[in-house]
Amino acid sequence: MKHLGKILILLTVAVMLLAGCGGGEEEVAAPEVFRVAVVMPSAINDLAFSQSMYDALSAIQAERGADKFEFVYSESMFVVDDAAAAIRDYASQGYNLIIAHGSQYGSSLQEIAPEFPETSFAWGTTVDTFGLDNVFAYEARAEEGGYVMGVMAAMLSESGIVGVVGPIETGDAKLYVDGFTAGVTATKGEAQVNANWIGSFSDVALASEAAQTHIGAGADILTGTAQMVVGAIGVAEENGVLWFGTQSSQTSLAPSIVVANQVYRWEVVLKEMISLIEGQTYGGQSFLITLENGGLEVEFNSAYALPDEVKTAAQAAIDGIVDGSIDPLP
Amino acid sequence: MIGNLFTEAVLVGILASGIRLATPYLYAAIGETFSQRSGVLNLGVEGQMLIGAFAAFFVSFTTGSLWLGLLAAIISGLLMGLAMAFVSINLQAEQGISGIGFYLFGLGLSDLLFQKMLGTVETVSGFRPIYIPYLSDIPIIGDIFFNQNILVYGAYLLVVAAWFVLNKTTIGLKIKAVGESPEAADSLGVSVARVRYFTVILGGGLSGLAGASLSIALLNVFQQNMTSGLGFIAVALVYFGGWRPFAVMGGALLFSMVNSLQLWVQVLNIPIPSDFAVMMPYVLTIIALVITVQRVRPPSALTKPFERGH
Amino acid sequence: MNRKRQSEVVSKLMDALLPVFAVLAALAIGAVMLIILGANPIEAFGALLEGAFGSANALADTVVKATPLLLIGLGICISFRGNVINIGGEGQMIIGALMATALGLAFPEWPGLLMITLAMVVGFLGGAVWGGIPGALKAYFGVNEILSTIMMNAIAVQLMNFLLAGPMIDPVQAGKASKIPQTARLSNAFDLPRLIPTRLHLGALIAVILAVVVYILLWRTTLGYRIRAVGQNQDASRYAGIDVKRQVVLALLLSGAFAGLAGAIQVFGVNHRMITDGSATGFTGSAGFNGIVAALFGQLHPLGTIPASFLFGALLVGANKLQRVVQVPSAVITALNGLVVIFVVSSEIWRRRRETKRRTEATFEMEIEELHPPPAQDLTANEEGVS
Amino acid sequence: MTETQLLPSGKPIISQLEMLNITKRFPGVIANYKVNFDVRSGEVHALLGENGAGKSTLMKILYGLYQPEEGQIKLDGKEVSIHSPVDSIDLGIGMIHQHFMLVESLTVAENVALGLPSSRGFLTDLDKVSERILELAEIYGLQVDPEAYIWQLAVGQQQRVEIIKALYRGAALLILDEPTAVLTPQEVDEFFITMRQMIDDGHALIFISHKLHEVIEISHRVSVLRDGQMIGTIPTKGATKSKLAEMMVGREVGIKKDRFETDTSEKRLVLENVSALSNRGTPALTNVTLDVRSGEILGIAGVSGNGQRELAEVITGLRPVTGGKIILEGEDVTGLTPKQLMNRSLSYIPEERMKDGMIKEFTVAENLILREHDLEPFSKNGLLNLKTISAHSEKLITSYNVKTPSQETMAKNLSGGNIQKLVLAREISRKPHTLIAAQPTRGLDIGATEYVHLRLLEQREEGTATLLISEDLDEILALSDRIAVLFEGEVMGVLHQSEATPEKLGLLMAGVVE
Repeated sequence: MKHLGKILILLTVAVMLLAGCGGGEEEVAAPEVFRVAVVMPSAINDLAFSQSMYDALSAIQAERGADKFEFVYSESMFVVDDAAAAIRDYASQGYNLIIAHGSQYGSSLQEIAPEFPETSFAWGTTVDTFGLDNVFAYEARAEEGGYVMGVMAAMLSESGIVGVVGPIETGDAKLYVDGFTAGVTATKGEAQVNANWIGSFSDVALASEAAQTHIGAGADILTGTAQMVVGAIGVAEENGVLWFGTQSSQTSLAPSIVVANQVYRWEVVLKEMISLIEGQTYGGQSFLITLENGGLEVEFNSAYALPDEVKTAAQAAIDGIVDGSIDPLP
Repeated sequence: MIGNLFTEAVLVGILASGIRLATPYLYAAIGETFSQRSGVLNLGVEGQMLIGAFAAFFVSFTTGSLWLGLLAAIISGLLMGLAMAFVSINLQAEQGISGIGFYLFGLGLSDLLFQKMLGTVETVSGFRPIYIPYLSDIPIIGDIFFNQNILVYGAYLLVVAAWFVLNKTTIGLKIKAVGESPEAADSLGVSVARVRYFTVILGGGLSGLAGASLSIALLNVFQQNMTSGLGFIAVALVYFGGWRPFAVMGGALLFSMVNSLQLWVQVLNIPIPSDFAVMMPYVLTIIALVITVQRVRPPSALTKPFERGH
Repeated sequence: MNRKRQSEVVSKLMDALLPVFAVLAALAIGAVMLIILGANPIEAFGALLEGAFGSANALADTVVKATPLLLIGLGICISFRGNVINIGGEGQMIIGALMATALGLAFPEWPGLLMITLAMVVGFLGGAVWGGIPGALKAYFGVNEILSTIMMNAIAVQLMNFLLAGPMIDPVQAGKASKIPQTARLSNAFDLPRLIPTRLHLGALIAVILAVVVYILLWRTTLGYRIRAVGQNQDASRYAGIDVKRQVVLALLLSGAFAGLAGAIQVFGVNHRMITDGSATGFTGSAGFNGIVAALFGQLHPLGTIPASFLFGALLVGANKLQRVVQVPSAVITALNGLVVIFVVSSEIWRRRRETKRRTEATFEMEIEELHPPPAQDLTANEEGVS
Repeated sequence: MTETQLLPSGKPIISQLEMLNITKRFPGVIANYKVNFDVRSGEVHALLGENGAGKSTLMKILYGLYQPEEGQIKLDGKEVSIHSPVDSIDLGIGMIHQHFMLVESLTVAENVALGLPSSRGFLTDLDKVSERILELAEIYGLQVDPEAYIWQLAVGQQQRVEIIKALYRGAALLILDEPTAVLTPQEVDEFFITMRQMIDDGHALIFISHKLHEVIEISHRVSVLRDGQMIGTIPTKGATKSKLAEMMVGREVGIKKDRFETDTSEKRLVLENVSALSNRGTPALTNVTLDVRSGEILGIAGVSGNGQRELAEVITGLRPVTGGKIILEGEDVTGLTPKQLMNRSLSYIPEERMKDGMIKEFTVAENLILREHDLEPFSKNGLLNLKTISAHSEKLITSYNVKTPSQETMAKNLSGGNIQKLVLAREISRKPHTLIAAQPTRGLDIGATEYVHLRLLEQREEGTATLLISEDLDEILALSDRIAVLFEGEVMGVLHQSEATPEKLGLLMAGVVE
């Protein structure tokens, strides 16, 4: 046993020495290429939070050209500690902008950013830049779209019962649900919004059963947030219950019952950040995507025959939120 | 407001969804029952389920045939089971750990295939609830029992079949003997390795089926890590049920009904923090174990590799 | 004699290197996967090595990753030696962290050293409670500990979600609509001291020292003696007057305590606050499970667990780097990780076989010496192998 | 006997089986070296040898459980290859293992049917199997209930199941590996009747034992193995116990130690109307009243399973009493824990040494402090004192002549005899006032048994009160000053050594009080 320990230690040292010789050749980025790295909590194809960022970066790349704009990503970084290592590593490789796409990464960023003053960091979704001049913050006013959806839901519901499936009651998800509830109650006072927080971002089966429960309780409209709701959408479709999506477009999953989606267009704020960085401003500001700046978009499903008066009411809600006459979080 | 729980609609809902939610647990746990009865602890169930779920979904999605999907799930599960069998029977690896390895492998591989072969979340039109003339029309009972899809019925038939195989067939006799006393079985010319290969591979196939029951019957989507710990609960249920198929079913039903109850608690706006509601099934499972004092002994040879003459 | 001695050394060396060969074999399959994905495996594994060992920062990350694995692995050494399977490391780590964090938040003015010491103690106790419950359930109610520890994990996660979104929430977040479920940052005075100017913190040193302590505990104290006795043979222990149930509780309790300590160290040394994404993994990084694997790689020996945790930590850290450099889906890493675990546990058989072979070969030599002299009056041939 | 002769089971007989030049090695031991052995239809061929002489290995080779490195097996003159039990069963060879090969959680019929093709294809045909079992039971006089679970059966009954299992498979040659070790004298007699009937019917039997009088009584030929080599094969007729013993051990044995008068004035251990339950909750002891005095050995005779185990456990605090009092050196100790009793100078040599007496994965030194690991001088303030422990074990290894490579050797690597010495050393070196010795020589060979007996008598002379529980009547008669007989948990009577005869005891053991 003692021998084993010694040998293992020797071996590790040997491996370390070898590694030490091999490493260290960092490529220096050509200055004209803008390089972005992003760290995300779930997979890039989650049809939700992470995908919205991936899609935004792809959109910018399509616009600027792959030779002018590069981006790399670390997905499924649900371990905060691993994310911190990734952020530091990207920073040391001289990326222009490093996006920490998840509120849980804040503490790590606060620690790492001061070590790389020439690198710009972005943190979402929040409005807090820690007072650092190389950190941008960005947030989605998810409640805005939520409110608009809520208005439509209230008008489309016959039973007056609306079900919400959420992961845990926090952040982006909470904002959306709060806005949604406000929209419903503002439109139809007696309508009831039942929320089900299933305590997980990944339990598709439980999300689906939560949707079943809502339907059993009389809901004829469902909405939900985060990547596990794909389970709930299937249930909605099977039962002919309407669905409202958020974060990314979920229409493709159930074209017959998805009414509309609130789609995040992070490219709106990313472009602003990029131009600031190119003008040597590395941070210190926070950004919002809103209905007003086009970062949030209510995308109607053309395959669903939305009654005109509902569409009109939705548009009115959008206009009201944009001009400030409606507060989506009363 | 607690009173709201005791309405007919809610009780029917809890029972019906409890029966439905128990489906994947049943397939996986019955498969695990077989392998544990023969002395092999397969902790890789979750990984096998994920692979099965993906295979079922992908094949159904591309060919349009749910039955082909089902077949694919079973075959992929069998293959995973074969690998597990080889590692734990021939290589005599520590089963608890190799199981975790298979879990991680299945988790990663299913996700990888999903990203490379599908790219995004898609849906299929899965198995629909079957209308059974008359039975489905019975009030309440019909809603609870006779408004489910074929894989749900299959799961409960499987429980009966498992009981039958374990208690009424020669292979069942061999399985039990090999799990209790491989030396005795070996001395009568029963091949311990062959029996264990059979159960572990069968367990793999059933785990694959459990995955399929999620991806093409209950949920009709595939998403990375969609089982989210379900396979581990299934293993726990085997212990809960004391390695007896009907008791395992009881455990699965209890767990899923409490899970469905907690969803109702939230939907009915009963003022309990959602976190505590989510905790309920786990707490109750422990309490159930404490009050139903366990007198059942695990199979004596569980997790012990067999080698003649040792 | 000398040659025999030499071949024995070579044979032992092979044993020690076996896990390394197994890892290489798993990586070879990983290479095939990478090629299929269109990545260059040499570049990829270069990145893995670099990510784990390539710089002071990388090495520090590896050690930081290895620290909770080692601590939990130490607890596993205790519980598995006591024949108790503790799968509850995740939950125990969370509870330990929650209790230590609560203490740190409640008394922000206390001197750093005092707080750090107390927080470690409280984390240790928190984990002990969370491990002791399934221990007592097993000892006194016969509840299978695999089952109860899995359930206790789920309960701990929900408790964390509740506390971080409610009673323990960061006052800044409490005022916001989105209410990120996190605590306030602990006072800077409570940060575990850094050992070198990287993320490497005192926790690593504590863990290594504790490995020695656990070694002493298991083989030099009556408590360790009893835990091992009960783990090997409950009947004989009972006959010898040892309170078997108490040792079962203690084994799980101590095992949980080390996981709890790992949680406290993770907060005070790395995160400095608690935050939840709803799952256990976000905080623990699956250390509760990986610690089991590390301990088994270390052959359930506290000192063997040190290099085993380090290598496992290196693999995890390096794999993340690999993902960043060659931009393959992170799923590859998970699958690879699984393969490594499978290959390493499977490789054990060759070590066992060589050991048997060594003993049998010794018997062949024996033939010449012992068969022909007049039959010994010795009553004691080796019964084990014969009857 | 002609070649076409059939057995009552309908299978052909085996006229002669030969094993030639068999050699087999294991890690650490040469189990068989160029061994020749043969057995014929209609005879009992006894295979004698001390533990570890290689008897079981030779038989496991014949049964296909081990493969020899050299040698051949011939059946009726033709060479056969036996790679697994499947082959040997096909050839008509059956084996009754020393440790029964039964699945406890299954019924008798299920155990018999295991591995056999069923008349109903993949469905079991347990009803038919049961019928056939009853038929065979009838023919060979082996009463069993096919529906009973193995764990419900007494040891003797389990053995019948083993025999039926072999007969059911058409065994013409039966290997009986120490079949009488677990039987009472009456059961042995019944068993011999069965054996005689089997040889009359044309079976060939191999009988492994180290009980010389049994070998002389039942066998036709005797072969003796020592240290893996065949010492010789002789006809039983004319062989004497001492001759056989000498062949086995390689020297003369059987020096009787003189018994000295001792002071038996003190009643050390007194049981008053003690009752207790078995593990299954049924009454195991009923109103047991006994006393053991200083300087005497009180033997407890009885058929296995009549409360002996429970008696020892009640006295040592391992099993709660449901009634009555236990008084140790004048103090009521009822309900004290094993630990507390041990600290009152009570020692215990448990019946199942491997299971209850020692820890296989612990070193010899660690096993030697199992009872006192937490007492000074072995530990202080929770820390083990390794130096003292090492010195202590060195001393015991020498004085009790334990054969072990070192005190750091795992106990599992020691022979059965040495493990018993280990337990004995641990329990006796404490200089106990009271000693409970349960089946102290079960499974030991002549030399080791002799050694244990000497040590027990030595204790007696030093004034220890010893309760000797044994199913071996010879042992009880040889050692005890007084003998109590247990039957169904009750004391049937206490006889003085001078008035005790095997016949008297046998009747009491069967529950007959004159």
